[in-house]
Amino acid sequence: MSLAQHLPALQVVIPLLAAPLTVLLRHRTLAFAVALLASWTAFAISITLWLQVDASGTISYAIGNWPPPWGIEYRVDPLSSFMLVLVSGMASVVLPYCRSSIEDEVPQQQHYLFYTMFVLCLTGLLGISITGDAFNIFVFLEISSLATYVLIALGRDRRALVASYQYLIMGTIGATFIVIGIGLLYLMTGTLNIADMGQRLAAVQGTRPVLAALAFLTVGISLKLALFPLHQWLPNAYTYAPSAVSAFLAATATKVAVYVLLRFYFSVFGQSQVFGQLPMQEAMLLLALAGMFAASATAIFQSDLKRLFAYSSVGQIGYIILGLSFDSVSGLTATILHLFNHGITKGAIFMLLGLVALVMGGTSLSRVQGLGKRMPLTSFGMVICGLSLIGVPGTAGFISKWYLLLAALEQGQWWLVFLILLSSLLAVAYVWRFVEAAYFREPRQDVDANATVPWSMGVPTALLVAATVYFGLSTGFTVGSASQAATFLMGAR
Amino acid sequence: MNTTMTLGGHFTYFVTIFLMVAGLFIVIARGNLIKKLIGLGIFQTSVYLLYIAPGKLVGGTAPILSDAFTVYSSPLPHVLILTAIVVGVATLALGLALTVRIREAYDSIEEDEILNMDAVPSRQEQA
Amino acid sequence: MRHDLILRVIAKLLIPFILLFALYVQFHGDFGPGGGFQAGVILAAAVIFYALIYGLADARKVVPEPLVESMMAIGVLIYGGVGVAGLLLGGNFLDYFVLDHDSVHGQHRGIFWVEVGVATTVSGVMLKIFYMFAARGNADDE
Amino acid sequence: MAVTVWVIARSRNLFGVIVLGGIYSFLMATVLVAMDAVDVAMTEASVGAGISTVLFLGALHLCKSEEARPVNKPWLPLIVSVAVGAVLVYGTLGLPEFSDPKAPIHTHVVPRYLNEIKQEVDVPNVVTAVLASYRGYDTFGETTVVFTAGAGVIALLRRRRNKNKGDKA
Repeated sequence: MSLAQHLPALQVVIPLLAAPLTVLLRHRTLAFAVALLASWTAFAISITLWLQVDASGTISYAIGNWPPPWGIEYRVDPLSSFMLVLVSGMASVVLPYCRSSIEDEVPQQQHYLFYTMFVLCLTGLLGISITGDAFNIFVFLEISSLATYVLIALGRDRRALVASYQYLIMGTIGATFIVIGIGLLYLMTGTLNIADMGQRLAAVQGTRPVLAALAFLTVGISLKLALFPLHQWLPNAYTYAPSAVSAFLAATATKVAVYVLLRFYFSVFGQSQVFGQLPMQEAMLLLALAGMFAASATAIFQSDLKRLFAYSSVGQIGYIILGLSFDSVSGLTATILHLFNHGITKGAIFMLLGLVALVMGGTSLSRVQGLGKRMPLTSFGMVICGLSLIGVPGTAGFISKWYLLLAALEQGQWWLVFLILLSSLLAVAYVWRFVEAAYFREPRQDVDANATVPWSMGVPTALLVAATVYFGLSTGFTVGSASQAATFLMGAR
Repeated sequence: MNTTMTLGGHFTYFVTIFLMVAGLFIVIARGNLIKKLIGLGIFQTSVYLLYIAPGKLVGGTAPILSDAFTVYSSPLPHVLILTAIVVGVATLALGLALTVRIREAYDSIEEDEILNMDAVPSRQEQA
Repeated sequence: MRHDLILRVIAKLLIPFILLFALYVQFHGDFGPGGGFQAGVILAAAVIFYALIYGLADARKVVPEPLVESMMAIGVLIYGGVGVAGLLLGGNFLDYFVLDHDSVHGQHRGIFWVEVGVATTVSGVMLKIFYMFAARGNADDE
Repeated sequence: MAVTVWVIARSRNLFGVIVLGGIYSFLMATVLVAMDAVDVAMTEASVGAGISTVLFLGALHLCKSEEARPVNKPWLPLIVSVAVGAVLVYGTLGLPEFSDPKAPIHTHVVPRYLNEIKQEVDVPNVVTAVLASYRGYDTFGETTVVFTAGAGVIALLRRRRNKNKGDKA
């Protein structure tokens, strides 16, 4: 028996089994150790899987040894292995950071449960990325969502509760829509396996239930990924959640939802179905642009940094969807690239904000006045990540925007190029708000002068900021994987 | 496929859809947090019917094998819905727990009252 | 209410049957409707019934909270354990074929333990949730 | 069942609504039995009418039992939900008819379950077999969901020992 053969199952099962262990131990240090071990193992596994897929193509793993359409299949292809690396990597970086971060923000008694929820959330997200079964996606989606609701509600402010409740309602409606969509597809094809479904769907292409399923899945997933008009839950949720949670969610949760969308569009429906039958392309383009402008513009007028960057996330999701709407390999590459690059950038920003909150006692713009003097390194990190959000060369954000522009040029749509650049100006505006407060205002006097950043928080944050720069300079891994995944998806049908 | 379409053949779907619309309406329109959850429950329950109904075969029987029967209703939707029910009740429990916490923090379970309370920073108890 | 003799006697009489019924549902799941989840719910219902009649404090004595909390975790671990056992014996994850020499027996064994796991977790969680809500309620009244 | 839902939507007494919700669940369970889904019916009856109602009442006990005034303008939600319904009607009209044995869900994956279960698993209740074995991983996920909810409720409702939590009305 070779262990390597079972990596797909272990990828999800190790964090999953870590969760009950943390509950049994009921001790926060031990729980932390277990969670850390599990997420680092998961990260190692995901890298191994990525290498395997890179070397020898898609891996299929039949759980319970039942052949695919009858049992549940795990399927690791270029796209999902890329997602696995992103999700487990982010978890591995954020988790060490959690320990000191939640010390301040979550009641002590709850700490071991915090780790339980964290690994469960990780499990869910990994499970979604790896599974080859439509209904299984729903089950793991719910694991991660339920864990997310709790994580958000653990925030210090009482508004965290309301934010969590709203997210619960929206999220459940979204999930139910997804179930309806899957149900309609199942009724038409008689199967739940994604690959099998895609093949059998060809026979009934364009029929009404299939179109309705497409609509339901799109709306349901859009709720989850906070596409522009359905984003209302996101700013509150990110603002009031504990900082470590905001960082992890911003970097992964919406990104995995995008993954689900891609999975259904390209592996189940096939692009001709999605873009041929309905005016999906135009609709997505419109929503993406609306999101880019409306959300970024709203971000400029926020007075709290966490909220500001939460709105910026909604705007950035616009870019991601924009790439999708081009319906071309280069557009899709840009989508997947931005998924990754924006994930690490936003993760870094929320981790930095966590440091700010710890030292300055809050993240409102008036609180961070003079941050440049008080916390020079942190402010510097913020500026770097801000540049990445804008898309300045030398940062990760530039790479994905560059590919997005290339994709737009390929379509010959000059006005889009103009719009993308214009919306980047909005990003300049909201990042400037931070810079102005941090560097051009006098420091406040009422800040605790002794508060320092513990190294367990500083190091992971620095690592992620460095990654933002690294992936802006060395693009082999990201662009390579993204274009491979994009080609794979476009060629799948 | 459209030629075989009859009203009777789709009756179960229409019932399902009515329940679904009603449930969704309650969720979106009502401001009371508990009422919203009840609506959510109805919305989810209607989906069960969407899955289960097509699995039924007239003249068939429950999918428990025995020598006396040869036609069975489809078992797979049943399995899926069992899972969905469990997920539904899990969500419900969490939602109610949140409601209780919200009520403790705000002394209200009306959505608009809560939102008002946060809009006015000087907290006015008992509007 | 809590000291009503008739209720107490009826409860005493009924609860063993409820428990028995839970076990029946659990182990008869292979042949009739039922299984781990339903059994877990019934099991929890029996204890909740007990708590309603005899009061929360008594129920806590019979089924203490730490036990309930561990049950939640242990159930998942049992389920996962079956899966890992499949792995260790040379099959895939959750592979029941390898659990016994005879693959059909292996299936039986796998299903049995998996159902036990489900029932443990479900009854643990349901009870725990009930305890949590009830505990909040009592404090609120005082 | 439809009538029950209608009343639930109209009524503002939460206690009544919850009881009606229980009734609704029982009706649903009955329908499910008629559809041959005995396992599902049993679960729905125990969960929907049993556990959910207990939970609702428990939560209600902690909250007010009267819903405030009706919402000012329910038109937007109404339009949204009716639109959703319309899409569904559009979609379901193309579905196979009720009880059509040639529908894909009866011809594709399921026959293997029904025909070969004797050799492969040998458990008469096909639902149990599929649940625990063929799709055992879903059930594993389901158990985890329940576990998540349980741990989540503990995380949310465990009584704090903090003193400053006394600002209740």
